[in-house]
Amino acid sequence: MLAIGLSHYLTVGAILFVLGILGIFLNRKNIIVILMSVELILLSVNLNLVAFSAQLGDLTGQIFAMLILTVAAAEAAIGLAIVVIHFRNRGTIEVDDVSTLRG
Amino acid sequence: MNAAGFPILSLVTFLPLAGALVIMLVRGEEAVVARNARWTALWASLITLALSLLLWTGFDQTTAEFQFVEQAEWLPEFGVGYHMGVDGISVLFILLSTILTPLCILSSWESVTTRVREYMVAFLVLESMMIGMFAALDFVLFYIFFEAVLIPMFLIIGIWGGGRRVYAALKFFLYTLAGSLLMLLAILAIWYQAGTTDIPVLMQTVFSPQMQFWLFLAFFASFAVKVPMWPVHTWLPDAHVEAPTAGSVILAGVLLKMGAYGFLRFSLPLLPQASADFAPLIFALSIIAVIYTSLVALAQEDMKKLIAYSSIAHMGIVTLGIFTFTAQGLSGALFTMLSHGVVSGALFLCVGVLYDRVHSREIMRYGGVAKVMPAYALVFMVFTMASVALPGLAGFPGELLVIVGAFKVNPWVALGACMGMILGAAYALYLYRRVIFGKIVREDLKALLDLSPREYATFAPLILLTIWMGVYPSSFLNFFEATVAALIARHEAALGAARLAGM
Amino acid sequence: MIAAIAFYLFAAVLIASAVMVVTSRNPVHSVLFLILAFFNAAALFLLAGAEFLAMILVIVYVGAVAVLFLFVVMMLDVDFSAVREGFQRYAPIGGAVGLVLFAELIFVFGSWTFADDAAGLRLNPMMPGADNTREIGRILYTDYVWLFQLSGLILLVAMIGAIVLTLRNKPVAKRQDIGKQVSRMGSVNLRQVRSGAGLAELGIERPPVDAPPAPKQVEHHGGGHH
Amino acid sequence: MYVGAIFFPLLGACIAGFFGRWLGDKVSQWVTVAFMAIAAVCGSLAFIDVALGSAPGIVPLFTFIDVGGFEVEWALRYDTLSVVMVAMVTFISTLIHLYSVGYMSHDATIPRFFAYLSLFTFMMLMLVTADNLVQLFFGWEGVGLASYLLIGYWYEKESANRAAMKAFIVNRVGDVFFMLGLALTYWTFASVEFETIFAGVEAARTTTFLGLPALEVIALLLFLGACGKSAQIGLHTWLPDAMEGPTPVSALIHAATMVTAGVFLMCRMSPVLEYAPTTLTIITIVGATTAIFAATIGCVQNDIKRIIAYSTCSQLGYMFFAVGVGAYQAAMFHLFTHAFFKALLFLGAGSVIHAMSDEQDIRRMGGIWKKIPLTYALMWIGSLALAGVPYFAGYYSKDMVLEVAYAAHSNAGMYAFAMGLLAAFLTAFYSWRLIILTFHGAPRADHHTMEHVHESPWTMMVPLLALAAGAVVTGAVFFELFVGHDQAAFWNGAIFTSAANQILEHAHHVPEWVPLAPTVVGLTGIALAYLMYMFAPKLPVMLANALPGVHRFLLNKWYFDELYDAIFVRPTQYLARALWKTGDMRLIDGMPNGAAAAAVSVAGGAVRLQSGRVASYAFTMIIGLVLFVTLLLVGMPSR
Repeated sequence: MLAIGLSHYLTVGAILFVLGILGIFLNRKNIIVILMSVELILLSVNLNLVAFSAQLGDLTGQIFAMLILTVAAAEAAIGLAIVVIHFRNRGTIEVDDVSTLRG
Repeated sequence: MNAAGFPILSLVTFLPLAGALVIMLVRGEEAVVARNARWTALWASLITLALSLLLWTGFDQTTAEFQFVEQAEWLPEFGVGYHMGVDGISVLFILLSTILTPLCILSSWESVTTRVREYMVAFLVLESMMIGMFAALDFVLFYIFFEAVLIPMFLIIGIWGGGRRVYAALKFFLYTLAGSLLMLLAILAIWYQAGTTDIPVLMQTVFSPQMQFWLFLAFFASFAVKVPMWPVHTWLPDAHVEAPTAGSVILAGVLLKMGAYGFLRFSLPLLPQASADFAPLIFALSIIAVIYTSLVALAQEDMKKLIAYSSIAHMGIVTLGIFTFTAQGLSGALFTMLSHGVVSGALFLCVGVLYDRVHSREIMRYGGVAKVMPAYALVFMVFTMASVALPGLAGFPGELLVIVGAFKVNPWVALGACMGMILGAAYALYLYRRVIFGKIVREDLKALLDLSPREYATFAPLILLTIWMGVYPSSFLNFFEATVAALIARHEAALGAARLAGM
Repeated sequence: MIAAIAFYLFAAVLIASAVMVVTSRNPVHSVLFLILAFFNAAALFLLAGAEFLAMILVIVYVGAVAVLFLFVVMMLDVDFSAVREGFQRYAPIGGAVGLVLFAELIFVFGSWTFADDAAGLRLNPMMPGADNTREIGRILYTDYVWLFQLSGLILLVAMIGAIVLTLRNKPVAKRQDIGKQVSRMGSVNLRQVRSGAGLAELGIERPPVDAPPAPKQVEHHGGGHH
Repeated sequence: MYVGAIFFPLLGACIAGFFGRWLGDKVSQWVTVAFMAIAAVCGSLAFIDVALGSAPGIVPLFTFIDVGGFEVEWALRYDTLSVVMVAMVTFISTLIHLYSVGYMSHDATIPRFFAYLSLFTFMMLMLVTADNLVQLFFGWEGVGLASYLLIGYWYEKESANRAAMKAFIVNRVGDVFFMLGLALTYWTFASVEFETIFAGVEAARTTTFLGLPALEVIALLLFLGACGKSAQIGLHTWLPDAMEGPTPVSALIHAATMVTAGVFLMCRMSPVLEYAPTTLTIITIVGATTAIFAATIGCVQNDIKRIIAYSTCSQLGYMFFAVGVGAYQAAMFHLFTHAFFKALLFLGAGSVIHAMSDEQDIRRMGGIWKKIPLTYALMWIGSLALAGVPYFAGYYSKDMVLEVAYAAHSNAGMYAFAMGLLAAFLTAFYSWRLIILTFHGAPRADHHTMEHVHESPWTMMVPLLALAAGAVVTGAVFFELFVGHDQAAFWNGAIFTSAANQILEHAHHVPEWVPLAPTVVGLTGIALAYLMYMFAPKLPVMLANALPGVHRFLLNKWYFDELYDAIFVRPTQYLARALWKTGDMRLIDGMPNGAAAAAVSVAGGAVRLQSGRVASYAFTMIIGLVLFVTLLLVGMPSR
C-alpha cells in the first residue's frame, strides 16, 4: 500500500478515463461538457504515459504526452470555436439539434 | 526499330489523343468552336487512318511474330513494361478502328449539335484507347486501355444519348466493369505466378490446370460480357438504342470485338487446357446466343434494337469459331469480326440516316421509304444482305469458314449456327420490308430527302469495303493465316503435352 | 511515506473533481472543477518525476484551455437547464459501459507484465540524476524536432481555424474596399454642362440604369442528337 | 469469250442500276439488252466450242479463300454441263430482256428492273460455271437475292413483299443443308473443288459420318439444298407465291433457269450421287411425289400464272426422279427443253395478261382467241410441248424421263413411272383447261377490258416466236446429243455415270408401249379437258360439288401453307415475343435490376442509422470501443 507503483497511476488513469466516458453519456446534450470530458480522457492518457515513462525511465513517454497536450489544446480551441459559431447561428448548444448530417 | 523505321504504333495510338488536346484548347463562340472541333477531329482521324495504312502495307504476312514492336521500360521492378506490337490477329482491328472513326465523325457532323467539342474529344480519346488496346503487348497496358475505352463510351452514351441514356450508360458501364474487375484479379494471379505481364513472355509460360481453370473463368467473365455472350448480353441492346448513331457504330464495330479479341489473345494461347475444357460450354452458349437472340430480334419494334440483337447473334458465330480450334474456325471468326464491324456499323449508320430525318427508330413508323429514297434503299439493301451473309458480300466468308470449322468439331453445332442463317434472313428481311418496302402511309415520309453528299461519302467506303471483303476475302485472310496457324500449332502442342503428362 | 500520502491525496481530489466535472449542474462549476483536476494531475506528474510536463500542464491547460472554456461558457448565453434535460436517461447505459470498461482496464492491468528486455528497448533512457527539463529539451530539439515542428504547425492551423470560424462579418459594418471604389463606374459621371443652366433645364442627373437583362432564350438541349 | 459470257450481264446490271437515273429508261434498258445479247453470242460460241467441239476448260480468276487447306478459287468451269446451261440461260435471258422492254414499258422504275434482271443472269451464270461448291453457293444465293428483289419488285404491294420474303427464307432453309453438305464435303475430300472431289470419290466410299456413309450424307444434304431452290415438295411453297413478281421474271427465274439450279446441282454432283444409292432412291420418290402433287393442285387453280407455276413444280419433279434413277442426261435434257416451252408459256401468259389489262384470273377471261390469235397459237405450241405431244420438244424429253424411270426396274423407279404417267395425264388436262378457259367460251371479262384486248408489241412477240421455235425443235435436234447415241461424246465426262449404270441404254430398249404411254395419256388428258370445259362446262362444277373435300384440299394446295404457318411461323413469332418479353426483359434483365433494387432498399435501411446526431455517433464509437476491448480480452487468454 505504501509503495506507490505503476498500478496506482494506472488505476487513477482508468478511473479518469471511465469518468470521461461517463461524462459524454451523461451530458449528452451539452457540447461544452462533452469537450471537457474529452479533455479528461486525454488527461488520463497523459497520466498513463507519464506513469510508464517514470516506471521505465524512458523520456519518450513524456514527449508523447507533450504532443498529446498540443493536440488537445488545438482540439479544444477548434471545438470551442465551432460551438461558438453554432450557438451564434442556432441560439443553442444542444447537440441533439445538430442533425443536418442525417442521411 | 521496326519495319516502318519509327514508332508507328505509338504514333497511331496517341495521335488522336493529340487531336483531342488540340480540340480542348479551342476557344471562342459556340458555333466556331463546334466547326473547328469537327474539322480538327476529322483531320486528326484521317491522318491517323493514313498512318495506319502503313501498317497494312508494311505488315509481313508470312510470319506469326509480333511486328512493329516497341518496348520501353515502365515499371521494371514489377515486370511491367510499355510493350506495343501487332500480329495478324490485331493489325486489322487497328485498321478497323481507324477507318470507322472518321466515318463516325462524319456521320455526327450535323446530328450532334450540343457540346460538339466534348463529343469530338470523347471520340478521339475513344479511338486512341481502342487502338492502344489492340496494340498493347503488356497485360497491364492492355488492361489500362481496355478499361479506358469504357469512359469515353460511357460519356458518349450518357451525354449524347436518347431518352433513357443514363440507364443505358450505367448498365453498359456496370456490366463491363464487373467483368473486367475479375480480369484484373486474373492478371494479378498471372503476375504472381510468372512475375511479368509481358504477353509474348507469358505465352511461353505454362500454368497448372487448376490455375488455368480459374484464370479462364475470370477472363471469361470479362470477355463474355464484352462480346457479349448470352446471358450477359442485355446491356447491348439498351446501350445501342440510347447511344447516338456514331456511338452505336463504334460500339458494334469495335467495342464488341474487344471481347472476342481477348479470347483470341489471352484465353487461347495462355490457357490451352482450360480453353479446350470449356469449349463445349462456349459452344452451348454461342448456339443459344445465335438462336435465342435471332428469335428475339424477330420480335423487336425498334430498328436499333433489332440490329443490336443481330450483333449478338453474329458474335455468337464468332465465339463459336474461336473455340473450334481449327484454322477455318479461327479465321472465320476473325473475318466475321471484321465484316461485322463494317456491316453492323453501316447498318447503324443507315438507321441513323432515317433517325436524323424523322427522329424515330420505331419500325412501324416507317414504310415505303424506297419510293422517296431509292439510293438509300440500295445502300440499306447491300448492308442487310451482307448481314445475312449473302455470298459476295462481307458477311459470307467468315460465316462459311466458321461453319466449315465447326462442322469438323461437331456437326450439330454447325447445324445450330446454320439455324442462325435462316432466322437471320427472317429478321433482317422483315426489318427491311417494314421500313423500306410497302406503301407510304405517312405524309411526313413523302417529303424525305435522299442521301446527301456527306452521307454518300460516309457510305461509299463502307460499301466498297463490304464488296471487297465479300469478293476477295483472301486479301484479309492472308493477314491472319500465319498467326492462326501458329496459334493452332501451339494450342495442339500444349494439349498434347498436357495429355502426355496426364498419362 | 510522504509521497504515498501525497499521491493518495492528490489522486482522491483528482477523481472527486473529475466526478464533479461531469455531474455538476452548472457548467461554470464544471470548468472550475476541471481546473482543479488539472492542478491535481500536475501534482501527480510531479510525483512521478515529470516536472516539466507538470508545469506545462498547469500553464497550457489551466492557463489557456480551461480559461478558454470558462470564457465560452460565460460568454454564451446558454439556458443550461434545458441542456440538462435527459441527464438521467443515459446514465444507466453510461454507467454500464463505464463499468465494463473499467473492469476490463483493471483486468488488463492485473494480467500484464513488462517484457524481460523492456529496459533494453528504451529509446531515450533517463540518465540517473539528470535534469528532467534539460533532458526533454535535448531530445525534443534533436530527435523529435520534426514532430515538434509539426505540433507547432498543428497549433498554428488550429489558431487560424478558430479565428476563421469565429470571425464575424457583420453586414452592417462599413469598411473601405479600395478595389470597389476604383472599379466604380457609371454612378458618378462628369459631364460638360452648359454654364448657367439650372436644374429646371437639365433635369436631375441620375446615374444611368442598366436595362434589365432580357429573359433568357430557353434553349431545348434535348441532349445528344435528335 | 468465256469470261465475257458471264460478266457482260453484270456490266449491264451495274450500268443500269447505278447510272439508270442519269441514262434514262430507254438507254438503260437497251444497254442491258445489248449486253445480254453479247453474252448470248459468247455463250453460244462457247457452246459450240466446248460442247460440240469437245474442248472443256477452266478459266481461273483469283483466289477467294485460302485458309488452312480450305482453298477456294474464283474460276469459271467450262464443260458440257455448264456450257449447256450458259447457252440456254444467256439465250433465254436475252429473249426475256427483249420481252420486258415491251412488257414493262409502263413501269416507273425501268432501269431498276433491268438491272435486277441482268444481275440475276450474272448470278445464274456464276452458278452454272462454278468450279467449286463455294462459288456455286455464291451463284446459288445470288440468284436467290435477285429472285427476292424481282418478286418484290412492286414493293408497294404487300403481297409481293410477303412472297419475296417467303421465297428468300424458304430458300434459306434449303441453303442451310447446302452449307452443311459443303462443310461435310470439305471434311470428306479436303477440298471443295469439283476436280478434287470427283477424283476422290472412289477413295471416300468407305468414309463414314455419324455412322452413315459420308457420300450418302453429302448427297442427301445437297439434295435437300436443291429441294429449296427447285421447289420440291415440302419446300415448294414459295414458288406459287413468287408469281407476284412481273411475268418476265416468272418466265426467266421461276420457270427456265433458277428453279432448275437444283437439278443442275444434282447433275454436277453426279459422281458423288452415283455412290449414294439410298439418296438416289429418296430423290426418286421425292421427285415423283412432287410431280404428281403439283399436277393435282394445278388442275384446280384459277390464277393463270399459278397454274403454270405448279406445272413448273411438277416438271421439276420429273427432272428429279430422272436424276434419282441415275439418268442425269435425261434430267438435263428435260431441263433444257422445259426451259424453252415453259418460258414460252409464261411469256404467253404475260402477253394474255397484258392484253387483258393485268387480269390474271382465268375465270374472268375467255373468248379472246380471235382477238389475239398469235398469242393463242403460241400458247398452243407451248402447251403441246408441255403435254408431250409427239414431235414437240417436250415429247422427247418427257418420254425419255419416263422411259428411264421404267428402265430402272426398281420399286422407286416404278413408283416414279406410275406417278409420272399420271402427272403427264394431269399436265395435259390442266394445260388445256387453261387454254380453253382463257381463250374460248363466252367473254367473262367486263366490256371495257374486252375492248382493249390487243396483240402485244413486236418486242414481246419476237421473243415469243423464238421460244416457240425452240419449243418445237429443241427436242428433235438435241435428242441424239443429250440422251441419244452421241451422248457420251457430247457430255465428255461432264456427267459421270458409273460402269454399272447403263440406264440410258436400257431406256432405249424398254417395251413398245412405254414410249407410247405418255402420248396416249397426254392426248386423253387433252380430250378430257375439252370434254369438261368446252363441251360440258357443267361437269367441273358437278365434280367439285360431288367431291367437296378433295376439291377444297386441292384448292388450298394440300394445306401446306396453313401447316407451315401453324407449326413454324406462329410458334416462332410467339417464341420470339416470349423470349424477348419474358426471357430477356424479365429473367435476364430482372436479375441485375433486382439486385440493384435490393441494394437500394438495403441502403435505405442503412441510411436511417445515420441519424445525424453527433451524440449518437459518439455513443456508437464508445460502445464499439468497448466491444473491441472485450474481444481483445476474450481472445487474449488463448494466446
